[in-house]
Amino acid sequence: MTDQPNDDTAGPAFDARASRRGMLMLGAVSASMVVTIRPALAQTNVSVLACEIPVPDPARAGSFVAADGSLVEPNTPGAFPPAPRPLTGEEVKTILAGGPGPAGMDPQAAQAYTRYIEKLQNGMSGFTCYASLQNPRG
Amino acid sequence: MLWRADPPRARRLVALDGLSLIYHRPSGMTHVVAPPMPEILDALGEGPADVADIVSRLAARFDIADPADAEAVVSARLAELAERGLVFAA
Amino acid sequence: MSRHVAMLRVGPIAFRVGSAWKGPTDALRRLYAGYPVPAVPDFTVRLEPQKRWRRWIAPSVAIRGDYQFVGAAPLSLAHGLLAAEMGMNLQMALGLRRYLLLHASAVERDGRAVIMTGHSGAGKSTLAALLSERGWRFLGDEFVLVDLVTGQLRPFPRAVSLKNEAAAVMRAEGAGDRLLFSLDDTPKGRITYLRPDDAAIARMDETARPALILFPRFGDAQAVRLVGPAEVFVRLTQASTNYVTLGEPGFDALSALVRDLPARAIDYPDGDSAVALVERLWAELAR
Amino acid sequence: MTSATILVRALRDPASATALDAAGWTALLTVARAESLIGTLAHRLADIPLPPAVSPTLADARASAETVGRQALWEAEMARRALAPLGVPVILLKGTAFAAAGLDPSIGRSIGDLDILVPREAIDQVESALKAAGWEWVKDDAYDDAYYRRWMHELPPLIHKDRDRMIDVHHTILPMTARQTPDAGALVSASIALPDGLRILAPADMIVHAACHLFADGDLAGGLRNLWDVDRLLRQFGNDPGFWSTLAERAALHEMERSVHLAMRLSAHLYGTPILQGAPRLTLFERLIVRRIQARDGWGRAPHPFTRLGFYIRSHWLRMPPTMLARHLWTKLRKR
Repeated sequence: MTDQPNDDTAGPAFDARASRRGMLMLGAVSASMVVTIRPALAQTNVSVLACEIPVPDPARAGSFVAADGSLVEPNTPGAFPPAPRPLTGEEVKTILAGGPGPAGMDPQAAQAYTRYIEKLQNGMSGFTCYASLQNPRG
Repeated sequence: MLWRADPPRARRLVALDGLSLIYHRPSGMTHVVAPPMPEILDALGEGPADVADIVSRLAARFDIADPADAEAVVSARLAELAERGLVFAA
Repeated sequence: MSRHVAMLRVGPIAFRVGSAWKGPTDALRRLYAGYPVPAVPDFTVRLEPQKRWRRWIAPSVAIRGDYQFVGAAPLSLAHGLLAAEMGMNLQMALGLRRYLLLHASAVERDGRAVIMTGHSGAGKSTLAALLSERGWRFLGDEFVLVDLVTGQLRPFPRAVSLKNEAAAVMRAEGAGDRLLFSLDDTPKGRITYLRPDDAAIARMDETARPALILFPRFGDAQAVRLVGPAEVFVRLTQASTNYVTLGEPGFDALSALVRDLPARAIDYPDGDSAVALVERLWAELAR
Repeated sequence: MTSATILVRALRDPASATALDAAGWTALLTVARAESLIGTLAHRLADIPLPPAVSPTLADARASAETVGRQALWEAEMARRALAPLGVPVILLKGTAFAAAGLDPSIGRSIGDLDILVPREAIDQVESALKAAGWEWVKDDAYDDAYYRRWMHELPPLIHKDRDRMIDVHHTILPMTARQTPDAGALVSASIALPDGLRILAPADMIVHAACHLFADGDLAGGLRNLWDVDRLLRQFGNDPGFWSTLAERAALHEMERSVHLAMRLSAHLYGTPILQGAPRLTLFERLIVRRIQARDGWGRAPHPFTRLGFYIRSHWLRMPPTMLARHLWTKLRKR
């Protein structure tokens, strides 16, 4: 089968199997004899939704973002106003990789927003998106 | 090092065409395994054992295909099972 | 409270969809006219402006509800029906516990069903719609629900979402009067919604016994390959959004399904050959 | 916007739910899901007659909670196996602790990440042992880890590479930036061992911890569930000899008297927790909090993100000195 979602998991290790005569094949040291089933959400329509990260989290709406990514009182000197729109996963990935921020966005502000995103904790909006960038799953 | 496994009642096993599906109740996880995994888990059903003991328990029931490497290979298999929580250090 | 509400039951699952705009719920009511209207829903979907003031200006529809995806991007109001459909899918994918849910399509004949699953774009929706025009009962094109106790399939006959040129195929089949809405430039391209035929809707509470599993793939020369049971098992776990969550009952249902049913992967270049292949395999293999 | 009162009423008095109509049930189930209390509700309502459209949903919620509990305990067991060789005390917190010890709040409860508390001096060892066992940083490279280590009360979250489950490793129960400084050493030394070697906080500390969560982020999110934990724990331990005076002592020790006091009054108001005779008369400030906590409409929507009311509550709370009323209550409790 070449069209399967799980080709990488069902490797040649599975050719080794106990014969009916009571011979036990132990496999090679480096082979893998276990495939563990993982949750598979990516198969649904969830996958067509490009994820987005609001900066800041709606629970802290209005806060400014300091250069180090921390959230500060509105109008704090040197800090940046909230991002005009949520950043997409793709944009964050680009900035994290040293690339440019979205067109029209102050590069320093983009940097601050990215620093904020890096500090996201679970439960805050956008965390799932960020975590999935960090731990891409097939 | 002594290895231990949950008792057999902690697992549901369905044999499918040379492979086995294992549902592990304590973790709620499903594993698809090839031999000698079910056999090693069975062998540990007799109680905790070190690698040499496990190999001799297996040898008592099966002809081992490559007996010279058996301990090294069984160690590798145990490490895989331990990673999934199917066996653990006693 | 949401200003506009549509309630509908599809097979065993009841939905309440609330919307800040009239369009999406009106479209739902038309697409699902004649479906049972439940009193208490299993799931709630909310279509809301991303920001409050954006109800009016360049409205963007955020998909929320009992279960929601934190980072989900909003859709434009022109795609409001898609948002409603996605909202319902999301509830099923993230919230359903009563049945083993397979991301698959299914059709039935003589009380027995064929389950078809594969990647998006493999053609499982179109194939199910096509078969339902040629003597099969349509059970669903998106989700197959396996009863955890009996192993029977519960129909879930939602509207079929046909991508791009699949709508023309169904029009050629004579189903043109049930092609109710077309949305252009969605994230999945052009989507046309096909209302299931009357029999599929009228018999939505009639279960079917699974008899054959197919992994169809559109595009290549006609071919049939055997798929081994362990592989079928792994592939179906990956096609299920709730297999892991269900725990042991899910394991029992899925391992029984895989142990008992023949499975084949099929490649097909066009609709006619796909239908012929399904008929042939059905005659040879179905249990 | 106070549909959550329907949930509070059903939790407090399950029989009251029999009077609900279809719209009432719809709102109840929706709000319970939104507040992560659907599993708890499903258990509370297990013995009353339910409409046919409702009972499958509640049965699902019970099954779901069971799965969640099993997974949480498995994560705890995985952490135990990874950390056992270190010989340091590992204390389960929150939902996993309740489940592991079979405490009343665990019935039907949703459980998120695994939270553990370890002695601060062991934190580096714990971190490397977890990494060796397959946990990895959720955010690897670019992330500012010094910030976390210096200012937070926990390691940055780790996620297991195969199981996709997160663990939060705490060395105390409030951020280092908080005004109060709970006595982390005392939390550890008073902790109680479970049969498998993992530990849980002593009952009074557990309540202090639940209470400090109410205001931890200043946003009262999840307040109904938090207070349900408090209610169940107080009911479960309230008859133990010396419990109330121990609770007063521990709250003082951890500088959490005000939070514990407030949590108890709110829980008594909402859930009828038997702490003192009669329902407490709430202050204006407390009534504001109760309103805020129950703000959820029949579609599951919370009021819009943090509005002025939220800021007001938070700043008021930060400024407020311990009141005479609080002292009075504590004095009475100590005598119980």
